[in-house]
Amino acid sequence: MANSTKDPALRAGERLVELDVRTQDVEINMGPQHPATHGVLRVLLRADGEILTGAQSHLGYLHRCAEKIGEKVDWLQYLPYTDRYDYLSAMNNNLAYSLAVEKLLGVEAPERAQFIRVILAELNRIASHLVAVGTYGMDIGAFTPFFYALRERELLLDIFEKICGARLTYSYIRPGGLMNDAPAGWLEQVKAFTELFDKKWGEYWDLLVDSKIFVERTANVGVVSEELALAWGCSGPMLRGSGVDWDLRRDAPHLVYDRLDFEVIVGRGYRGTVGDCFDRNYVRMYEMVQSNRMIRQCLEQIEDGEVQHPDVGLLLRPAPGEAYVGIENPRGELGHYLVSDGSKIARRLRVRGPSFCNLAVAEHLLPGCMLADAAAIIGSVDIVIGETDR
Amino acid sequence: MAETVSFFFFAAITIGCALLALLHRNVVNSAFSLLGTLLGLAGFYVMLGADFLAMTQVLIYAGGILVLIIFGLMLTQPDTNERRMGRILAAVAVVGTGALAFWEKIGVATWNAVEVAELGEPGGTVREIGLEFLRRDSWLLPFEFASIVLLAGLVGSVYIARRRFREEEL
Amino acid sequence: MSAALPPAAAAPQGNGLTELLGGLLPDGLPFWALALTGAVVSFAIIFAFIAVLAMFATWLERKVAGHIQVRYGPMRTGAWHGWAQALADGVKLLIKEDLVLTSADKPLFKLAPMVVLSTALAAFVALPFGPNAIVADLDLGIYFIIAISSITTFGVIMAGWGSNNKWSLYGAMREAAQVASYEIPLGLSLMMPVMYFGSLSLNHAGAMQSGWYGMHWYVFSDAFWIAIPSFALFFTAALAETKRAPFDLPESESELVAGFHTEYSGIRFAFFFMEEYAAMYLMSAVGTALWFGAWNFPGLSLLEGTVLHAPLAVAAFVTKSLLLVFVMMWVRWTVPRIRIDQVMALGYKYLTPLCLLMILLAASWEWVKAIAFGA
Amino acid sequence: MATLQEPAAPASDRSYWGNVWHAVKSTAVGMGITFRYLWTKPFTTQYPDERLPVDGRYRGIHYLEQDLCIYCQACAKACPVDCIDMGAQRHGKELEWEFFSIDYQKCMFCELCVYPCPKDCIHMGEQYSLVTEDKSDFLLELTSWQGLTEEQKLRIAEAEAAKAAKKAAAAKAKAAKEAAEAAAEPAEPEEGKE
Repeated sequence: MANSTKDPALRAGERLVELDVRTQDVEINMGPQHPATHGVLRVLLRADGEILTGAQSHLGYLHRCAEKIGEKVDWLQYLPYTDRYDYLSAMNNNLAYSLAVEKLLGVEAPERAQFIRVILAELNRIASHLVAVGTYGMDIGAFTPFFYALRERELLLDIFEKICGARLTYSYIRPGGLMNDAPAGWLEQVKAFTELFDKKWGEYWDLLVDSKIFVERTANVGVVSEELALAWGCSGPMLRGSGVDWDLRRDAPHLVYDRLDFEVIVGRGYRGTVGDCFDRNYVRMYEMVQSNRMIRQCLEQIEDGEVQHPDVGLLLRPAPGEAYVGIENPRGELGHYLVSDGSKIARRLRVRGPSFCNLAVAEHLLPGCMLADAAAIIGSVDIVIGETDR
Repeated sequence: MAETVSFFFFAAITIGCALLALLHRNVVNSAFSLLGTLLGLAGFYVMLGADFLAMTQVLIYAGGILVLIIFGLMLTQPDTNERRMGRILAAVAVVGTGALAFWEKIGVATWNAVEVAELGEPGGTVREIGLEFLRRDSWLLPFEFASIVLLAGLVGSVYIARRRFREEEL
Repeated sequence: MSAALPPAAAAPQGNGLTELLGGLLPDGLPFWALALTGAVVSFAIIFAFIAVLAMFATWLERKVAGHIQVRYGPMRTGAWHGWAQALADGVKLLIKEDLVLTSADKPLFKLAPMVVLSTALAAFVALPFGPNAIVADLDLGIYFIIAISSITTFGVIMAGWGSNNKWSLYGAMREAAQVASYEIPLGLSLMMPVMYFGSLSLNHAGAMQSGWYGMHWYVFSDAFWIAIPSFALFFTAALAETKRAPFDLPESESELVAGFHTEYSGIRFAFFFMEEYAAMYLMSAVGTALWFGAWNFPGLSLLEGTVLHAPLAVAAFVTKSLLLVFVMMWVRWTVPRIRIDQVMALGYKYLTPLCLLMILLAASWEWVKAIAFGA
Repeated sequence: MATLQEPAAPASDRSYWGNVWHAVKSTAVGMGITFRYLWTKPFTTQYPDERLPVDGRYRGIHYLEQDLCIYCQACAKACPVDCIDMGAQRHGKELEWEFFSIDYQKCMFCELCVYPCPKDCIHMGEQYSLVTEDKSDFLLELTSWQGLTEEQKLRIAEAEAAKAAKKAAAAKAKAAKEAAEAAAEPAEPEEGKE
């Protein structure tokens, strides 16, 4: 049947597609209401039978003018809006924005706050990757791993609820530190989770990732080569899955990441080619393990102390200037570019979202694949429409 | 009595669906109505005691070949103009053949229907077919081998004849 | 029991039902009237059985899915574990508005659910529920079931084409490709028990497995090393034939929205639903009849001749079949979905050659037995 | 099998029998996992019947300590979505409440309204399920009373009486003073504070 094959005679990036019969192409709207597009993404597909010959993604169904709102509200008032662009990793979004504002203010959060920030960011990364892996299973057709992943995520949400009172939109990490200190018993709860998670992790691997059908569906599908990933500005697991060793936690140290011992997981073609859907998922799976390791180290190193910088209050007036800070969101580099004119409102606020950039390459991957692979490829990019549309 | 009713029932299905297949404007609907014809024929086979043949008819023709026909038809652009000429021709052909056959029947002999009972009791036809395979002087097994060789030839020729496209051509 | 050529299967004879009816109805009635009454009554029984089965299976599926996924499933309708959920759903589907799209191919759209359900019902004719509880004891029971269930494909294709929806059409195309391919391994995988029993009649197969106090099942027989892999092959092919996960490509919800029945609602959708569960039960019942001793159960033969024997035999058969239905559900909630080209590859490159290999092994085993023990 | 350590070498056995073996084995392992969970107690709770306790920091629907509130509007100004609206009449120190409403169609439960409060009188509560059939029901009124309480009326009356008495006394004193001054020395511009 038809599938992309690797032929050494072909030029780089070129694929040979074998077709038995050539028939008229059909145009199909995948979305905006479609189970595999994770929200309201619309992909206009052109297909020759089961084989896709073209793809075009249409964004904007969830556009909420987040950046424009940022130029209308106070610096702190914008914080809840950051929760909403990548709602699966709101802690990371808070962190990215707070770090950018802190850079503008020229302050640094106290050490205890930094440790708690790292713990929260990594817990949130696990939560986000759990959803990514689980929904990816659902895209492939396996429902059960999703529920197992959500079960562990629920424990994480309990942890978040305990520290900040919300389960999805935290607004907890704020410029200058944290909303308030961790309550009593919270660190023990985190520790208990890290121990539990190491045991449960194997289940996702055995049930989903190691399953023969999963391997067949993902290995050698949607291969993003190193050049392609760099050329399209991919980041996060999408970039690392293609074999590029790049992680802002290690390469642009912030917070206390330089004091932690962790590995950057890079795709290496465990079941197929480097950069295929399996590798992206592989990177996410092992990143969860590494995050767990980081949290455990943080729990050992954390000490008592203040959690809020004394000079940073509720109403912020950064000195005129501009700042860009990008951090490693679960989906890639989430950057905020802020321009201040010295007032209590941002002059310009710009967000560099990872899903938005990662999604662009999917359009390039789809032609030549099969219809079922469209779900697999879009799922492996792990987009959150809230963030692509913002 | 029961045989007569069944006969006319199956005859109605077979002929009605065949006419529908010929005259229907939509190609896909024609193909679907062919299903009725095939099933009606299977009914006749059952009445004649050839249950194995009937089921093979259902399995191979209805379940296999007709599915492939429909599969092919669904993927092609229907040309409604093409059907007009065919309909007229088909109608002429059907009516003509029917009238001819009827006239022939009336003219040559009186109705001389074959009684079902004369055909013998329907029995285990599979058993006979199986034994036929094993008989030394039977040509059934070589015949089946020949069909396998032909099938291999068909598959091979399709494999050789198919086109390959570069991605840019898609 | 030897599997050498059995005596020619007897000509179709009356079953328990026709005998019963013959006793009830006045003498001197023409045969066709008796046959017609028998047909109507057996149709009613089968239809009621499928309706109840579909309801129970829906409930079971949701409970199995729920508990596998560490949740409860339906709990609110009905007092005990949401037992009335399927009933409520059924009533809802019955009274729901019957939507037919303006742009649909109306005759096909309306015909499709009927074709699908009627073929599923027709296949039950050759299914032995008990020693004498079979509507028509056909010589070619297994062949008949495979032939009839291949017609189901037509209903699905009609639905997909008639809906005038591109996703539905994809579902229909996949169904056509998939089912037409998997009839081959399905038929071949049934050859192993057929060679062992020497008959294509399911009733005969059931009767042959009654030895050893009801434990002489094919999987426990001398050919168990053929029986177990061949059952795995049969079960895989049956999953594909009934379009259950991981072969649920015609209706794969994460790719094709709902596949061929995207546009259906109300009672027409219920027909598709019933067909799915009827087909699942049918395949499970064939598996039970050929591999797991049909209605035989240890100790059941002691009751032979009593009133209890027939109901218990039917109960044993239905229970065993439902266990296989449960396994189908269990598989569905475990594995991901295969891609269409892999479905084809699995069918043609794996299942078919492996089935042929198993047939060769089974044939040689029968031959070895014939030489060793004499036939 | 799963290991927390990254596997040493890529696994790529894609031979015919390797595929068969991997398919059979991985499906069996997966079915083992699901079968085990089939018999474990479900993780979920039957929500409307049993509810999980919420934590002390839970950010649910607000509650207002109306006695403490001084109608300073700080929370309304801090709200990023302008969902807080309030109105009151001041009678000296006493407040005659007209309304203090939060529009929960807009509220995003960010808790930013809680921090600027000088009296620490607005909090986020533990109630979370706001289910209604009418959109206007999302406009919740946080005041437990509107207008004035009897107590407040009494206090206001007392305060006003005191004020009036004071004023009268002052006027009396002033008049006396003026009279005295007029008697002593005429026409000096009067100054003074009440």
